[in-house]
Amino acid sequence: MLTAGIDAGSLSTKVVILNQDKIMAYEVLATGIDIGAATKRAMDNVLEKAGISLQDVESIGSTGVGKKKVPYKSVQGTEVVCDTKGALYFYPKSNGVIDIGGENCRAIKFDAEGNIVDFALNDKCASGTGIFLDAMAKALRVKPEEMGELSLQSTEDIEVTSMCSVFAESEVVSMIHRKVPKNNILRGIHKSIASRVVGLANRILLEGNVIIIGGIAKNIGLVTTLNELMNSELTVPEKPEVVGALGAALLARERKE
Amino acid sequence: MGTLETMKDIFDNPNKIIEEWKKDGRKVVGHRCMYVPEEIIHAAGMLPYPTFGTPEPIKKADSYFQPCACEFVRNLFDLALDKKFGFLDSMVLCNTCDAVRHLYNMWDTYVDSVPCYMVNNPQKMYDESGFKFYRMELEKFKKLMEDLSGNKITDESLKKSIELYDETRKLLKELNDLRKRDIPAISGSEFLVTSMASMLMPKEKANPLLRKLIDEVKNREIKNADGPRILLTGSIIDNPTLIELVEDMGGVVAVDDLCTSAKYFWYTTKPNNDPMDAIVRFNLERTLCACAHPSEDRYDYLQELIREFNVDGIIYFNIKYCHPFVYESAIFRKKLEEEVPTLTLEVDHSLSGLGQLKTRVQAFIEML
Amino acid sequence: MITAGVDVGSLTGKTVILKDNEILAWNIIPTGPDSSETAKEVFDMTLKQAGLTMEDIEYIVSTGYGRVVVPFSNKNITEITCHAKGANWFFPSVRLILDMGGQDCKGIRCDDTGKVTNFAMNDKCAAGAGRSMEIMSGLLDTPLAEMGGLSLDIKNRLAPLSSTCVVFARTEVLGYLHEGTHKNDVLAGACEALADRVYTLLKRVGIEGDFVISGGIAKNIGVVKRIEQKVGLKANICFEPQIVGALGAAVFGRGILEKKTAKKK
Amino acid sequence: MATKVTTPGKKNLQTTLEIGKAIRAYYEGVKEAKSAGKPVIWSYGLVPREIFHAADAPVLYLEHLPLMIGAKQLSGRYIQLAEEEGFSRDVCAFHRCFLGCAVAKDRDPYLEKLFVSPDLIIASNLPCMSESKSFLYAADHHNCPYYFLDAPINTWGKDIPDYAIEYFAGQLQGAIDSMEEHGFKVDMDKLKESINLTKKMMGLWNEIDNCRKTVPTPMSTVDGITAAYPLIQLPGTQLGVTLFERLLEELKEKVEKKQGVIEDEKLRLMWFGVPPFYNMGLFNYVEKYGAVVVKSMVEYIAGGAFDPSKMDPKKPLESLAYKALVDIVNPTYPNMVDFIVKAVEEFKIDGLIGVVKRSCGLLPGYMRLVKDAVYKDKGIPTSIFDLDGLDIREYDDVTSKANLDSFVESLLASKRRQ
Repeated sequence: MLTAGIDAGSLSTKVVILNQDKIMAYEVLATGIDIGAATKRAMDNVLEKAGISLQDVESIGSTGVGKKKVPYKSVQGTEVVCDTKGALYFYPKSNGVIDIGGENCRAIKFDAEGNIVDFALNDKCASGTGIFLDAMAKALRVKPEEMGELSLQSTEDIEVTSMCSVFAESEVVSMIHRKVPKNNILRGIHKSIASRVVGLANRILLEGNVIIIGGIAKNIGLVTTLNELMNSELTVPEKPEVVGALGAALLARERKE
Repeated sequence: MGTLETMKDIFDNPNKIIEEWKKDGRKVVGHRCMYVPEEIIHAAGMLPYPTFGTPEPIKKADSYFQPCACEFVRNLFDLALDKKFGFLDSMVLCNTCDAVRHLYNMWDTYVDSVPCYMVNNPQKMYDESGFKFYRMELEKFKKLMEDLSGNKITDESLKKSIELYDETRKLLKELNDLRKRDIPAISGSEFLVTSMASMLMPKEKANPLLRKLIDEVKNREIKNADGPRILLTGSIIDNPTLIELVEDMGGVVAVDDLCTSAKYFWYTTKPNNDPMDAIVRFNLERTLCACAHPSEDRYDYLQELIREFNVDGIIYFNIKYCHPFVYESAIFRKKLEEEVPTLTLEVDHSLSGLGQLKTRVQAFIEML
Repeated sequence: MITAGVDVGSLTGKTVILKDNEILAWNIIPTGPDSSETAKEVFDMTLKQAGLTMEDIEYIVSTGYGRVVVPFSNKNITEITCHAKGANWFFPSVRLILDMGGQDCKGIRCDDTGKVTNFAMNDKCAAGAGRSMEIMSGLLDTPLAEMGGLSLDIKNRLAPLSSTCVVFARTEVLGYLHEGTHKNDVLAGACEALADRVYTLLKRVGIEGDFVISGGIAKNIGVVKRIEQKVGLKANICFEPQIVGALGAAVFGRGILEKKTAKKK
Repeated sequence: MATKVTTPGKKNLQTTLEIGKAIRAYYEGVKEAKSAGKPVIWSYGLVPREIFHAADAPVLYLEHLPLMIGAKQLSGRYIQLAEEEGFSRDVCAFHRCFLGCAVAKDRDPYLEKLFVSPDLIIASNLPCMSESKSFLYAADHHNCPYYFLDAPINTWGKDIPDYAIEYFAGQLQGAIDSMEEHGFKVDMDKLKESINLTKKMMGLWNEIDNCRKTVPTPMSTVDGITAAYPLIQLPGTQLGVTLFERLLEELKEKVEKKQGVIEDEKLRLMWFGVPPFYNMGLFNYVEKYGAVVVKSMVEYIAGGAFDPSKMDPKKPLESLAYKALVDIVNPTYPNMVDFIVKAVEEFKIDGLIGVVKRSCGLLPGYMRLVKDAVYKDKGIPTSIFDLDGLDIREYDDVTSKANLDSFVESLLASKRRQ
């Protein structure tokens, strides 16, 4: 039974093909201006990777802010439900999931049977985590993927205090002008994002085994800092950015049965 | 070590004072805002401890508060959650702004290590019926302090405490008056550290130190005092960094109407054979706090400061979301600017974004 | 008498060399990560252009975001004061100046000698006022220079961007784009929103007398037109609005030198 | 100003339409009084209205004005006007909006129909700092006299001590004296009579609430906010009583016929925080899931701790003082949080929605207290997210609806499991 899951985010679009219990293929690309076109492009790529055609797919699930603009007939689910299904698929024993996406982060707590108990969204003033990291990569002339490792080689703990990404940007720019070493600035940036995520998790008293998903979860620097600040056990799945799309596929399959 | 250095040492590590005071089992009562009478706490043999914040970013408090509450209060709550106020035997708040009311709600619910109490006070000054209301609240507060300390508060012990605290206020005012001269005897940042250290210390220790300091600096003249003379006002500033910033930019901080300086010592208690009534009138026959009414009084008080310290410019440092001062600076702006240029700045209590602040302060000083 | 002004902004570094009240040479380059490097680079370029060496310059004033880290300047003055002096040099009758750099947006009032009498800057939440254009340019992949013109050619209806918070404005723009709103209409919305912000700032400082716009924003015709319409005043813009700060700094240098030589006499 | 995609709330009760007419009629009356040269008062939401009705004084309520022009999506423009006067975006959107209206030179026609300049301002510090300070600017701008009522915060919980009631009663007497200095005549007998009428209205409102507690609920918050108007503006008047009597009749009928706001009512929600006045359609949005917003915090005045027996016509000022001080909105927390926990149980609520207005002074410290208390007591979840109920410039329809979807879906899922 082949199902597809689409996560049409405002910054990146992710599509996953699920075959029984294995992810056959997945595709991640920038949403850009037109959600419909981006989804279609991502779907075509993933079908090609999986070596199948659209007719072979029995059902399609969609989630994310652009789920209503997906050019296919699909079962629509909210991010909270799809993140939970996706996380439980990998780790049935987990207690919660934290989704750090480009624009917002979400913390979700579920009980032993996987029912959602509580969830919390970041305040508007603390949004823009992904965009903030990209802007910082540009300002520090560093490739986004390397930011994580570099932040771990810091010599001194400095504070990026402002919660709002616009103020934090001006704070970092002034640090650059003051010739603060790059790694220390990166450490400060990652600590400020990590403490925001921890604040979110504390709002719903999230503990135990927590899965970190979303595009930013691949940043080793952030996950390490989170481990320092949170006393719960954190795991990052292999392909953290497609867990939402996987959840949508699982949702579609459930509705089909 | 000169007295200024002693003050700086006490300001930097108040825990020394706490350890010394608690050595033989005496208690410490934390308080926040000016309507909690320190004299009553002192008369019961306990140390009134003004809870100041630290310029660190908020960690745990933002899981309880929405971030649109004043950062100073969130910082205090953060410290309370971290048990940094664990040495307090009780925390006493009063009825000033929304954020302090939230602090009472949050502390009472989530901080079980230190009990919290709220003194209810009127926000309308010079009102006889308000004196009656406040007197009833202070009687209850006095009883609470007696139960906490196990000592009886008599008229004599209260009168002695009032005298002691008035002495500190007179000395701080005398020291502050040394800044009226063309070349002030003490800089703004030095004065803030001294004033806060005196508020932290037991007054028995503070008064002799202040007398010694006044002698030391009587004919001292601070360096680079040729810049414009600035009056600082606005939300509470419990860290000299902001004042140093203004001084580095060439401004002379001649006077600061802050909760941690002038507001604490500007008035003294009027003689009165009923000490409780003296305390009631001391607190309610003045409009110093921006939450209180009539606010025209605060305008006249600022005019008095402008004249006495011949001020060239006013700077409002408003902590973000500090509603009392955000309203006051907007309401007074047109009237104040007829006499003296006024600059209103938004600051973070955790002192982030100082780069932009420097540009604004330097431009203001270049303008004067 | 030859003096120079170096304006190191968060986005661009500028230098102006002034010889007896005439502009001898000027340059603008993008600011690198190290602002003192940028200052040196743009200064040496301009020296070469004017055929002078460092010794020929009698007084150097630095201004802008990185003014304190310019190693070779004799004095640093804020960009607010310099923009007032510079605007006054170009248009002596000016009383109201709007300057929008990368970091902040400033409304300045000055007297007939170019001395600042009052100023207001954007509050923290609108801190990104200057940067919002840069972010919009990235989002809509339209070069900064073209944004103004396109924003005046509205296709069907201006897409209003209401929030002053830059982060939130991003989500609003993405929302419009995903609904297929034409790029020009979104650009028009962005310029209108910025003009609103600027108008609020100028109202706080008081709108009177001749009006000058300086800084990068003066090149965005879309914003300038909308500000003029709201403020009800024609905006005087000099041939290169981005060097007004550096020029003001150089003029200050001249004033300081004149005072020094007068005192010596 | 921002023309965002918004939909008006769908009302389903006849009486609420009548109450809407009564509101418009009231403001026309104020307009006529002003043009006839009679003095007009500006006052605030929680100043006891009975003292104005006892003097037949025309009053403009300064929270109600922004609410009404907010519903017409006009709030953005006036809020910007206040910011131009120098008021920061961190202070309450209601008060910025009202200040914008107060200083505006060319008002929209809709606002022009409501707006009159003041001859006397009666303000209080109940419940937050904006109430206590913003009127000073308006008084200065219109150079109009004002009287400030100092209401002590409620540090005592359910029973307010006599010395506090005596203090606030004294303040009310001061307000009455100030009114009489400025051309108003307060008829004390009428004031005493109004205490009975207020008591009756509170009784009727409790009965209306009981109807709303039945499953399915005959009335949702969309009607509730307009229906609460008499509580805020017409307490102590016969008109208020008749309007509530008619509303109660209509609701009783609906309860008998088991006629709910929606057919198969699956979820009962409660709203905590300022509702989106410019997009009341958001309440109807959740109805597609079979969810209805049964009650919101704005529809409570005095609230659960209020004990009608304490309203004594012989002592009108003391009664009004008691009612104001025991109100759930008067900080500090025990009253408000205990009351919400009780309401969640009585109204059989499945989920609480908490919205945060960034510029609010009163609520940023309550969200977590309410969320923990409701969860600890009844296991009912609360979802908290950003929504400025008045400043339309900050509204993001997609995110707000996504948040509601997520919360309602998780509630439905947990309900299916029970």
